[in-house]
Amino acid sequence: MKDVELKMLERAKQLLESGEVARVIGWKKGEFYFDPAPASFETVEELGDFVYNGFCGANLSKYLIQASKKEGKTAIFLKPCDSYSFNQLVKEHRIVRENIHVIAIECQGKLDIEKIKAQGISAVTEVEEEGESVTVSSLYGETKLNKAEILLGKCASCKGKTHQVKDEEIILHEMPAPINNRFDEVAKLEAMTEDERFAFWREQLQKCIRCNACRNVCPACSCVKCVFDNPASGIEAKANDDKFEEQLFHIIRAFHVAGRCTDCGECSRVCPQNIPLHLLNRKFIKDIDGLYGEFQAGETDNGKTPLTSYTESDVEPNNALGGEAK
Amino acid sequence: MQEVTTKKKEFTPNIVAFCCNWCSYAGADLAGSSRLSYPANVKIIRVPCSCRVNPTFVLKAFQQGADGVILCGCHPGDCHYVTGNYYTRRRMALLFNFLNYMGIEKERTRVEWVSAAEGQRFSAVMNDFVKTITELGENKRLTDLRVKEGE
Amino acid sequence: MQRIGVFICWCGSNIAATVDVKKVAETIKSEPGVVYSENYQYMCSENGQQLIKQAIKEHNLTGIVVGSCSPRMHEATFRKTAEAAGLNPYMVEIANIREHCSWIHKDMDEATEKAIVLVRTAIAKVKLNAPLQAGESPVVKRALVIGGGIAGIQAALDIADAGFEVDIVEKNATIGGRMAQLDKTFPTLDCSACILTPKMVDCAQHEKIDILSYSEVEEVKGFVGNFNVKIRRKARYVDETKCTGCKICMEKCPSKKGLNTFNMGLNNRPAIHIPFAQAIPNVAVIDPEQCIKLKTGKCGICQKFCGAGAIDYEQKDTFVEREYGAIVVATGFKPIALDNFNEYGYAENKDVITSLELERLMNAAGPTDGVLLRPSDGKHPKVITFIQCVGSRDTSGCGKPYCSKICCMYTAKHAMLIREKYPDTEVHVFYIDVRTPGKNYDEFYRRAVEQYGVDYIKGMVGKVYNENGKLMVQGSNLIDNEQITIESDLVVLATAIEPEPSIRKVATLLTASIDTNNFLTESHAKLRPVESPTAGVYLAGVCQGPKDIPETVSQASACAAKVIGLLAKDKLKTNPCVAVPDEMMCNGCSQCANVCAYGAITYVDKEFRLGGGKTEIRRVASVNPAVCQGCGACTVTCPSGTMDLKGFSSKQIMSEVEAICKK
Amino acid sequence: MTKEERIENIKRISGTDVRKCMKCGKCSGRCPAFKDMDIKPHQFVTMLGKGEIDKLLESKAIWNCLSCMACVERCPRGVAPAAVVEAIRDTVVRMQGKNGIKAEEIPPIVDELIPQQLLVSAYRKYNK
Amino acid sequence: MKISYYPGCTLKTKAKDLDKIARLCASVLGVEMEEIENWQCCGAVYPMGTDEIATKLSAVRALDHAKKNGGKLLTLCSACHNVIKRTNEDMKTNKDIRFRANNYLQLDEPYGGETEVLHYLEMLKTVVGFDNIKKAVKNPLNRKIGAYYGCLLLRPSGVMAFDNPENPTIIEDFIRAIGGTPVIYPFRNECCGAYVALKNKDLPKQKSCKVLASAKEKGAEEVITACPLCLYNLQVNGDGILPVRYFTELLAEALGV
Repeated sequence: MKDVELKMLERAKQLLESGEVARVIGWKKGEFYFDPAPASFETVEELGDFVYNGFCGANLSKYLIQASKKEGKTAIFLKPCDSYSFNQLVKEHRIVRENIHVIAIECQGKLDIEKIKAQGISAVTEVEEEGESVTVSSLYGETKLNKAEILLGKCASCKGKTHQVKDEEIILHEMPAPINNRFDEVAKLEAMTEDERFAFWREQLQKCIRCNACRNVCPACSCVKCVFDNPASGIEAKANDDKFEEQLFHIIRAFHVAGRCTDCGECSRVCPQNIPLHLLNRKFIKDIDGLYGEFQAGETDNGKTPLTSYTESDVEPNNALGGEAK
Repeated sequence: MQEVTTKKKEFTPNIVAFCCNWCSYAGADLAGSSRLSYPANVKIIRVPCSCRVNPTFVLKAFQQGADGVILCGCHPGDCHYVTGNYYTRRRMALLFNFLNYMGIEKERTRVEWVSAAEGQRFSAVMNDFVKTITELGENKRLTDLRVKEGE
Repeated sequence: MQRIGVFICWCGSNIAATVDVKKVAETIKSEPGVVYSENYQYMCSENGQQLIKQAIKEHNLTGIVVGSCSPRMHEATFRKTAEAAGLNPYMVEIANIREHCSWIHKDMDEATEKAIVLVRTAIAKVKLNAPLQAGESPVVKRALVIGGGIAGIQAALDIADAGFEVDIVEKNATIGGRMAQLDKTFPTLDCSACILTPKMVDCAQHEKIDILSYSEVEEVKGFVGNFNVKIRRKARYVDETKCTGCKICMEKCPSKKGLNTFNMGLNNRPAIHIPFAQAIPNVAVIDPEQCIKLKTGKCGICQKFCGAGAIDYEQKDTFVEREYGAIVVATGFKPIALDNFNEYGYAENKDVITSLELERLMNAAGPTDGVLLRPSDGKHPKVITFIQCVGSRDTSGCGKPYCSKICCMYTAKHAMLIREKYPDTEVHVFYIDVRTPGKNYDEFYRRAVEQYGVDYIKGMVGKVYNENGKLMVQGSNLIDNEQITIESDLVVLATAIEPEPSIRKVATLLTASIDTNNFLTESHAKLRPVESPTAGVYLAGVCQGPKDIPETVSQASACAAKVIGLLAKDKLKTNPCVAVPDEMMCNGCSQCANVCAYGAITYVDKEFRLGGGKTEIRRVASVNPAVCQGCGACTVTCPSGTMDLKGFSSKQIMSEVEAICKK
Repeated sequence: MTKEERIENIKRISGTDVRKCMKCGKCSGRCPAFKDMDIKPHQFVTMLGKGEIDKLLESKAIWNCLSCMACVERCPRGVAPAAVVEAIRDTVVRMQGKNGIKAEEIPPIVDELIPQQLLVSAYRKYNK
Repeated sequence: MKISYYPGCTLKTKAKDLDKIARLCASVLGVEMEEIENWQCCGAVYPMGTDEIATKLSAVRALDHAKKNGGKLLTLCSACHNVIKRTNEDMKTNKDIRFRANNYLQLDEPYGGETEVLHYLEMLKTVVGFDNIKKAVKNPLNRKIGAYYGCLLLRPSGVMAFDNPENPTIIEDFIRAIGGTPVIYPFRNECCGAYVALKNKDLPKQKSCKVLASAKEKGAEEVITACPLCLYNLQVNGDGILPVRYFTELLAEALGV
């Protein structure tokens, strides 16, 4: 991974120095090794803080909404899964494609610090990834962990190594194959009784503190102004007044991103309450696939979404239960 | 008829029906002029097209204490606005499936296509829906608890 | 503060017998915002309306609710009433306490209680109503007719006769269309040319009609009353203004081996040609694929001989842009290709022909000068077998699922004409059903059987093959439960018809909706059969569905009536209940435009002020109120709630929901 | 099995929707074995539709249908008359003692040239 | 190039020579036909009954074997081709049959119609190419030859997708490639009488005579076919109107094998 980081840094320098781009969007060092943050670098000096390691899970594409409107070109590093969001945003005219230089970068699956901590390791100082195993160095020594166990939730159902868009690439090693298990948890919930499902979501959603982290990170939630902040919508609400509104918020959010959500998994990654929000979006994705044919948002940067198209023989809503046309 | 022996007032559900102006609302009018009865707890809201019904309206109805929500529109292919109800069909199939995924009874939500000529059908659909919801009982899961306070 | 007036109608005993109207009016008095509440026997009567008007004035009402019959009945009435009293007509809401209440309930308490809820719901809505103004848009007093067949010709003549300018855009070199190819027409058997060509001439001579032949619609912008259309005038390599139609070029042209498409390819024509004798305009055209000069640069014979100096090998496509108030689509049809029906041996046997080819073989101006000679050897066929439903009513995927409607009649016509002209000819017709609804139609078909002795066989043909120079037609005779083989000299296939393929492009340009068979969709199958759902676009002829000449002409005249009605207006009132975006919130994501069936939504780049003196340019939706029909599909697609619908705003519907649900 | 159940069963085995038939007779117009069919292809479809299976189960046509698929190929409505014939034949041969050919009948009719394929296919068609 | 090959019953018994010739020709043309292990008879007729399952299993076994060995399955006999191709379509598109067949066979990985079924003629056309055959021909057959397609290669066309069901061209193209002149005649896609020949000689006689008479009328000197049963019917029940041969025999003759 270190070689990838060096190569990225080198390329970022070239691009800024030559004036080809006015800024580079990537990650910069955080307070700790495990909390790098998205950042925009405008000078070579600023690149001193540049970092790309196993904790750079953040999807950077949403930052382009602002960046692409600025003077000069913006270069951005996109992992395979981020490239879907990029396309989706181009499709929705939220970013100006011509102003962007996409550098497709290698990703071996990103790590979840919470899962590492859960293994009893704290004060992580460095992580060495080697195939299926990971060596975690901390102030208290080195531990070898099985990578599969400490992957971010979203990386445990990786969409695979194909970038949907790129202007150039920095890929030095073979990347992992797709893991086609993303509907397993949804199916598990579907198999429950209504009561069990209600109890499950009740328990999960009542943890919601309406911090809006999910909304802020979501590349599909890119509205200039959210419907929940729109007084004309009739559902304007600043905070949860009661238990219903927690549900209302998440139901509407999931519906609004249905057919547009690329399943990047950022919502669950950033949720401070660890609510498995991706399971809401994946239900829509699963039903769309089952009822209207497979669709992956962000596979292309044009065309209609399943909710803005139809066929004359679509399934009737009353017969659609289970998400498969009867 | 058997007397109801329980003291508790029998549960009469509160039903919101969204009807498109061109077909289903006219179908409801025809049910009326043909004197085809259905329970008084069905209240109709007129919308230009079933595609005007936002999921937020459905949720709002439940939040405010509705026990069942039904959408009625022109039959697919007959939409006054050509394609409106095709979008409704997809939206509501996904939304209702999703609500069920959240643990909401599937029977509480329904979409029916009723043409302006189908007064009979309108009445039958409403009778059936009220029956279903009555059997299902009160909506407790999607209600803003404050709405029903003081009952 | 809102001042709402409520008027509860008895509708005689229609409402009052089941709903305690006085109680309703009384109860409602205490609703917040209600300053006046009254009941009356017939609100829609002169006196009732007077009562409303007075109350509006006396109590300075800002909005009214009428509890009465369905709004589909009297909403318009009460809106006018309000307007007469100086209240904006859109500040009126109707509570339907008759069809939705008194008529379906028997219990007075129950019905009264429901009526109160319904009135409250209407009050909740009217409080959020905003005065709306129906917009106006000017009307360009000129019509465009796309397609110059009999449908287009009829529509154009009717519109022009009413005094409006009309342009006919025809993609071929002449107007006339399919009808010009026909020999005789059913059910009266008059000659097609005799009734069509005078109309073509009328078109050419009409001072209000401009024929743009050899032209195609390239681009359409605008909306009802204000279409802006770009038309491609294809290079015909002949100056239309100079050509006299003398045809000397046709004689001299050395490249004579082009298929004569007007004669369905049954004979040849020169590279430079006038499609047929009565063509309008009577101007030559050069087929660039066939012309030696245009392909190799060597020749130029026609130019040498043209006395008028009309030949111009350098001609290029040109474009004209014109404004129209209304558009009539009359693009017509073509017979389907028979690639999927090789069992009838069309490809292998010259003497298996389509009905349209037969028309040319029987036409006095056709390749055989009207003498029925079969294509293979030019001999008189003695046994002719017709096969109906070739490709029609076919759901297997090979053909068309619909009935082509005209084949039963024209096959009867062909059979009859052949028996009339050549009585020694044996004529057989395989049919599934004979469909002849229409005035004098069944009589016509029966004449073929009874008077002319045409042999109608109920059954379908399974195979046509050549054996010893004869066409063997093997099929079933269902009445006798037999399989029969008829030795024939000529086989005629009543080929299904389909919309002219260019319809797809035209439909896209006009955002006119089209069905799975490529027929244009009408606004309402019964009540608005000649209008496209796209306002200002009208449909005539087979582009909307299979039909024969009388029906086509009727529909074309109906279109013309609609167009005249539109063009007679100086301004169009638009429905004010249209979608409206809040630009401040719009993301410009295009989702709303994706679901708009009318193409009413476009996007513009707008500059917005950000804090600190900065500005930002954003792509935002813009709704054309003249085009928007107010369905609301966009409002739900919009994630941020930018799109709202006037008269049915989210807040209004939410408040109705609340009023109903509140216990 | 009641008659109704048997009718339903035959419809199910045939996998074809007999109601789609528009009675054009194209199948019978094409059938190469028409003369050897005591009940004609189109009649198989209409009779099954009407539930008249007794006659179908007794018909000789089920042994003479060539399964050449010409009727299936030609049908403008996507109906498969040959599949109806096969469903009837299947129903018959699945009944005890109703096989179309008995093992002992075969040796005398086999000649030098008969290919395996003929024996196998005839046996598959006629027997269960 | 190696292709998995399914010979079928007839070509392993009565018509061994045809199998041998086909393999020889293929190897001359650069294709190695690798007979799949333990193949079982396909049943010779496709069972149309929707509840048939056991009668489809041998085809599925062969298909599954081919899936693991190159993904293509070559057939030489039209009947095998018809049965295997239609069964393959079932496995691809019919959920019920797929489930029941897989449930029965318990393969390591369920079979879902992945294999491509290729008739020898298709192999000649797409893998070898008729132009290459033309180049390889040593003895061009200067004869007028009628192609007899029969039923099994063409119908039902939706599934077989072999050629235009009423106006096929592949065998004519083949005839041209080996130097012959194809004769088009209307009965080339009519049934020869098929399996009915076992019980009822009259029907196949009528049908076969009609086919050959039609070919003769249009000028054919000889008829070729790709189905052993058609070959039998035309030869035995065709009244000797014209000589009938298997298409690979002519290929061998032309290639000088």
